Amino acid sequence: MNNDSKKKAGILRNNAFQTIIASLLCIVIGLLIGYVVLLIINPKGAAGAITAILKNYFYYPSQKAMMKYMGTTLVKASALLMCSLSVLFAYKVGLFNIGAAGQYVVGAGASLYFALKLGMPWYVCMIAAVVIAALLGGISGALKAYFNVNEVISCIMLNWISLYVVNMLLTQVKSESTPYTVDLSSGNKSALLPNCGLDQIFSGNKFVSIGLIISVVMAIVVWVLLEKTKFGFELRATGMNKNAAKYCGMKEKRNTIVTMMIAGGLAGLGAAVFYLSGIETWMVQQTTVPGMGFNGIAAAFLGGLNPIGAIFSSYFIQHITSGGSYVDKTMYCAQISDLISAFIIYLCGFVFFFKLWLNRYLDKRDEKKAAKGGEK
Amino acid sequence: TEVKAEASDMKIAMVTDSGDITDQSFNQTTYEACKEWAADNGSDFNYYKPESDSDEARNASVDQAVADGANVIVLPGYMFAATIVEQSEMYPDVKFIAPDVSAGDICEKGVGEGYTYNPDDYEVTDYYNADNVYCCTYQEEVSGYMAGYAAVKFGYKHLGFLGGMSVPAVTRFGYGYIQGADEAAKELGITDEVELEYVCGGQFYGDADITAYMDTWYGSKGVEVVFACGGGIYTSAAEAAAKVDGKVIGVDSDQSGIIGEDITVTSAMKGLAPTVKTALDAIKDGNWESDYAGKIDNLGLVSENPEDNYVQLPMDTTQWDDNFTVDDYKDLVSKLYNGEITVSNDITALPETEIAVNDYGSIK
Amino acid sequence: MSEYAIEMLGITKRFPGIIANDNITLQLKKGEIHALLGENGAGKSTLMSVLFGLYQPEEGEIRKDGKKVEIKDPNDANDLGIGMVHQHFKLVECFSVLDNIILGVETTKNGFLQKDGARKKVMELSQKYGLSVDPDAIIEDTTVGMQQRTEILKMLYRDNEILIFDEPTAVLTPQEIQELMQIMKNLAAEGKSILFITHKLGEIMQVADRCTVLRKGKYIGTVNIEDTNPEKLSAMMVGRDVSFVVEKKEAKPGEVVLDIKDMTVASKRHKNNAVNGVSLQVHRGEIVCIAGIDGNGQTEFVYGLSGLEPLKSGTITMNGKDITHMPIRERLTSGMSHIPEDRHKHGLVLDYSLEDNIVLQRYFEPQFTNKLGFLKRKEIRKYANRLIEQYDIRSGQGAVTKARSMSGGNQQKAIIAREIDKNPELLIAVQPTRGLDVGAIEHVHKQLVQARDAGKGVLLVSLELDEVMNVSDRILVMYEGEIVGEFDPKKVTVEELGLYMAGSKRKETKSNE
Amino acid sequence: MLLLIQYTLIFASVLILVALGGCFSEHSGVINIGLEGIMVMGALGGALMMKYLPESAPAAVVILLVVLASVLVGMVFSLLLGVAAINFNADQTLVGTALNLLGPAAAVVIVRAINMAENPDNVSSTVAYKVAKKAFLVRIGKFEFSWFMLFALLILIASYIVLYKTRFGLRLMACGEHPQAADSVGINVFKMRYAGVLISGALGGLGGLVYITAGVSEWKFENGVAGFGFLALAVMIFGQWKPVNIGLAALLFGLFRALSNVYTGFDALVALKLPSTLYNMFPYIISLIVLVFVSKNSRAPKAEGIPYDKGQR
Ligand SMILES: Nc1ncnc2c1ncn2[C@@H]1O[C@H](COP(=O)(O)OP(=O)(O)OP(=O)(O)O)[C@@H](O)[C@H]1O
Ligand SMILES: Nc1ncnc2c1ncn2[C@@H]1O[C@H](COP(=O)(O)OP(=O)(O)OP(=O)(O)O)[C@@H](O)[C@H]1O
Ligand SMILES: [Mg+2]
Ligand SMILES: [Mg+2]
Repeated sequence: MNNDSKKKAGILRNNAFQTIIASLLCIVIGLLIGYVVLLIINPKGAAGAITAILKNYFYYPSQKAMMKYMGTTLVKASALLMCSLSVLFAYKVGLFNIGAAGQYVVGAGASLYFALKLGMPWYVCMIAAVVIAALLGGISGALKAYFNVNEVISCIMLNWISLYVVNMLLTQVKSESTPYTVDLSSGNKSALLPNCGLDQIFSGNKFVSIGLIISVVMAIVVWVLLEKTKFGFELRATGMNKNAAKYCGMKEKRNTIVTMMIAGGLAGLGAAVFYLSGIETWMVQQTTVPGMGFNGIAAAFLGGLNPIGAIFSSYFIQHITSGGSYVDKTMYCAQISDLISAFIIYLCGFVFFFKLWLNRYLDKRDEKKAAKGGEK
Repeated sequence: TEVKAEASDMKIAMVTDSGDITDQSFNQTTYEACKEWAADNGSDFNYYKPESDSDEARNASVDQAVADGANVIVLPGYMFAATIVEQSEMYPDVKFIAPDVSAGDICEKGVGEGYTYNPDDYEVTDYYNADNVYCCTYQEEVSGYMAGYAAVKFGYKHLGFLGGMSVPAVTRFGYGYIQGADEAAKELGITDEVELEYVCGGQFYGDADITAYMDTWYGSKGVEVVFACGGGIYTSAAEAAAKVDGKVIGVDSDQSGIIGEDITVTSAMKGLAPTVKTALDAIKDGNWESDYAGKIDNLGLVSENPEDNYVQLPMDTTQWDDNFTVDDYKDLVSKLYNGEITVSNDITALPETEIAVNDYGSIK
Repeated sequence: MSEYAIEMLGITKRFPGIIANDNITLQLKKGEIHALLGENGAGKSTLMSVLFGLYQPEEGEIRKDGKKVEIKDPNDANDLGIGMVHQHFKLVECFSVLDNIILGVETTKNGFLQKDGARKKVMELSQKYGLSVDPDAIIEDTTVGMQQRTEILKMLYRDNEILIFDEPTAVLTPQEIQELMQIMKNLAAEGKSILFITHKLGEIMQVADRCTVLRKGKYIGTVNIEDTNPEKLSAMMVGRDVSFVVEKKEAKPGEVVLDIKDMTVASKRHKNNAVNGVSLQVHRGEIVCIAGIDGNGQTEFVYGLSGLEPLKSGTITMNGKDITHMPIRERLTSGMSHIPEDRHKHGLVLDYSLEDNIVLQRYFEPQFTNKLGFLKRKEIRKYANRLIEQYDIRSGQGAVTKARSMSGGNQQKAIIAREIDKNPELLIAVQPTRGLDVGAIEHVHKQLVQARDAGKGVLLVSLELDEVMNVSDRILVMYEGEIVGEFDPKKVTVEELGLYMAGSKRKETKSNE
Repeated sequence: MLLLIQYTLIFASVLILVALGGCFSEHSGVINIGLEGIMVMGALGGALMMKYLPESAPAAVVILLVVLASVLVGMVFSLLLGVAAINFNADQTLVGTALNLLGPAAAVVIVRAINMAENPDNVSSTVAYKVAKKAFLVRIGKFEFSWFMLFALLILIASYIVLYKTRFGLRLMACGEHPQAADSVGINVFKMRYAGVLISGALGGLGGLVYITAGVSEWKFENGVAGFGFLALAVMIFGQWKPVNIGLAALLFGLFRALSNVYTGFDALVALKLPSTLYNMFPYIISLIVLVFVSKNSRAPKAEGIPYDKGQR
């Protein structure tokens, strides 16, 4: 029995376990708040709306439609996953990459430009997206390393600049009479990511492609890179203590730049797997930076800043975001699911405190137990 | 042969395109028309907002509407061409009403690679299920033409055009407006005096930036009247106009009520609401198959009587004066109807004009 | 009335997992200088923080003039006339001296600051006690000494009667220490009661009237200074006898391992060079010590030597190889070890585990990383455990303990283990015993001597004259970026060294010729 | 030219207010990246107040109540940051980002709920305030003076005085530089940080109000505040956390923003034929370049972003 409780305390003390618990708690509280908001607006439909959000594609009675839209959710989640990996990677190395949004934008710009203007096959477009987004990330990194420019601020500036530049660039490949870029399926089929039979699994959803596999593989690669390799060791050390890194001969400036480049490349890859799947085109008159990069911040934190955790959190955030479109719009507006995910992100800020509190509680409990044991 | 549908069996759904039903433009007009019709006839009505601005998301909304049991789906906006192409076959029992979708739009999506941008080269019905789709476009260029023509006739010499996003309908309005102003200037022999500023806001709402832009036009450049063509973007034009007694031209419906009667010279209207309602009537009355199915109408002038037309200026609120009277307007309409005057609907390039037209691209 | 200004009775203060103060009693007489002595982590700072209201004790009571008082925050302490000079200065660096002094007790009129009266009072105090400060100087531009004087003025400005000095001398030069001792004596003579924390027994012997000793959070005893001596005190504190004299054999200098010629390093703080044309040599099997008052270019000298800062001119040769422009990594792999001055800034990644910190210099070696770039975790653990055992590094959870949670002394031990176990040709040790207790210092000194005896060149940079005299085989005095004298520790007195360090004497050295 | 000045001043007013808000927050030690969200919520408060005020209300009352509403709502919203960052040691950048997502979403949900409750057919997220807004404007010839310009100037001066001449300012800055030091002299760091965050909420909220009333008489809350909160952050950093410099930086940024909209009034600029996108990018490019030059010696409050932990040694 004693052994049992020790084991329990062991799992409770496990950092990964605590993170999962904390994240789940954020989700539950976030949904509760959302539910309360729904209740206040219109008590009649609240239960229906919250279940619609949670159900997402389970909304459909037919298995076929369900699978199809599960595929769509997965495609979007894979792009989100890449953005969250981008944020997470930088964060682990002590940088806050709020520029994932802009890197995603230039990734989209590069992949569509290479696909439609230069007629390149998908892998070239993908590489172009990664490289160019990496360069953009590298700018923030270099500004930080050489000029001490706060990366958050330079990223914010670059987000806007990227948006304008990409809008300008993609105007060259937009279809004649609309502000949207030409469909890949008509503009350049070879730029579409190969499906590899995945579309068959998802009721012929043609957007499901190897992008899915690429993103999951990248999550694992990022995890291995950070935790298992000498390179990750060095990057993390640089992030935690730049001076110590320099002292022991690491190239701390280079590491800062490389980190931002990798982060940028990941976000760019996210844009590539999304736009090269053909699921969306680019609207060249956008006046706001797409939210994908910002949502990546959310997914990264909800996933406990762990690449594997990010797989699940990205999926979850996309799941409820997509679920939002099934809410009855005559009663509630679509922003309700934004509101819920914003709350969840907000609550992620308390994760650290939650863990601290849990550990203190466990300490106290153990102390009491020890005291009792001592008495006996 | 057609079965009359009971209105109560009709489950009407509407899907918005990139905007929302609050865009003070075609989404909103369609929404209001559907809602009103459904209320009057006791049908079910629901609207759907796609998760994102993409063909995939719009298709998803249609799937959702069908899953909810909708059998009449209204799809306002040229962006729905892809949806028509992909889903009209899939749901043969559902009737689609698609205002603003043209044959060209459908061909572009249907043909895909190698499309020549000339729908006449193709048989459009090859690309979608003609049995259950009604499409129509509007001659916005005619509406814009009339507004531009009237403005110059009213004596305004410095004109402005403020579009929303440069979508085809907006551009047609704008290019028609240019042609109308040019024509009137030619008639009056003042082509060297008339000048037209042309810009798009890049959004369907007004804000400080756009108001500043308009202030510059009205205040510094001396623009007298601006055609505010794009949902709520009129707010900025109206705001600026009010400061210097400038004038505004409304769009889509008679906007004098919301912009302000004194500053609204006229409105370039397009009859979106009646189209939707008559199409719904047809389904109810059993005329769908005969009159609507498979058609791609280009709605504009159908009569010499201005008020019968799908594109027109408001009779009551337009600020008619001696230089351009209601009768002059009627005359213009009949000339347009008869083909004495033709308005080009080509939107690939700015129309050739004798008056000076300054194109500033996009504000944002 | 009670004879005690302050009594802390049965104070117990717990932190998660540790009892920092366990039923401690401390009685401070009026007008006395009372020393508080204990190893690193014995709980001295904690006890003082309790007195100053920064922590609330779980048990025990505090009496002022015999009356029980509650001290919930520093305001209460201030109201009771208790002031504290903290171990780590609590000064706002971008504020002026005056602003720092008045912060918290500002005089205002309609909410606006009135600084004229304050300035007058500060100048008066400064004159009265010989605490010279420039009230308008910005703290970050001032010397450590002036910062300390500011801290003291902060207490006096508040008319405090009970003054706590937490390790005030750790950062001061010998001269400044003497000045401070004098100031403390003056204050005590005025009737103020002083609590004085230091690890330096000599200081206690010099100024204190009584001394209370703590060990591992427990109260050991209070003694009159007249009745005791350093040996007795340290035995009380550590629980065993400590030897103050470093036992070492005669040095047998071998070939030259480090040869510096004409090294110049620019300063970040002023226009002059921080290091100005320094030339020196270190041989195998000797400990060369660079002595000097803080701020005379020692830090920059080591930065230049280790590659943290570029040289303006000069050459460095190590083992016959020119390393002047060599990247840091290469210097470290070709036989240089460096125990940095600031262990938190440079020495450790505080959020890494102990084992990761132990391989911080070697993680890339084939021993710890395979060809594909993956870390060999097992090897790292094995290696770390060996060092932990060999160098007696104590921590909560062994190899996986986060460095941040370790005590300062053990952090230092980890660094020393890491640097010495690299088996370097040249060991640079900068203030390796800073802030350590006598037991820990003894340990570090032994390591240095062992390294020397193993035939390595050791370059020691120290501000502690005791350390300089005890450990080194050769002493170089640095003043304003230049070497102003070279001495044999057996043939020179502390007083003489002091004169050179203060710049009032200089002689041409061999290496300067 | 007059227009250029007018819009420069109004954009600068927005930036001054919001950047000063950020400045107070950061001087207390809390990074406030959520200014964008705070602006939206403050704007919402003001807009709703304008909507519900009777048309007959005298101008002074309108100004007072509307400003109060936006200030209060901004403060309440900023409490979300305060609680998380000050009491729960949350990552401030993360929480700020959450506020930026939360603000616009909440505003739309609220406005829609209100609109639909009033009229089920009104599904818009727009609040109109045509009449009340007039109270803020005074026409001086061709120049449209807004009381907000004066407010911004007064608040700028007040900020300077508060930060450098008062006890509150001295204590606030001590908390952002060295909270342990502040604590040790009896300053309540938590209270001061709350004060900083609340001031940023108040000024951010007011800035939001100024922005949405700057050009139009109704606001569609779906559109947020178009990145002005972020621009204000850049202004704050460019201004080195000092009120006077912030004022100047805001004028520069305001100038470029205004220029991008009124350049068509200058024939010389029109003749350049620069793509209009370039004008839009200007403020961002300029700030990036400027940051390169000023950041080397950048002196952000030392303790900003670091949760204050009493026990930390
Ligand atoms: N805030 C805290 N949280 C947790 N543990 C603490 C805290 N402050 C002190 N400790 C622990 O309490 C013990 C006593 O620490 P304290 O700083 O009082 O020692 P000290 O006698 O001043 O040592 P030194 O000579 O190194 O200054 C140490 O083990 C330390 O790790
Ligand atoms: N990073 C460092 N590198 C080198 N020496 C340091 C460092 N930090 C502190 N010291 C020195 O060590 C002494 C005490 O160090 P230690 O880490 O034990 O302090 P502490 O116990 O944490 O402080 P406190 O007693 O205030 O809690 C200080 O007086 C200082 O001179
Ligand atoms: Mg200690
Ligand atoms: Mg201590």
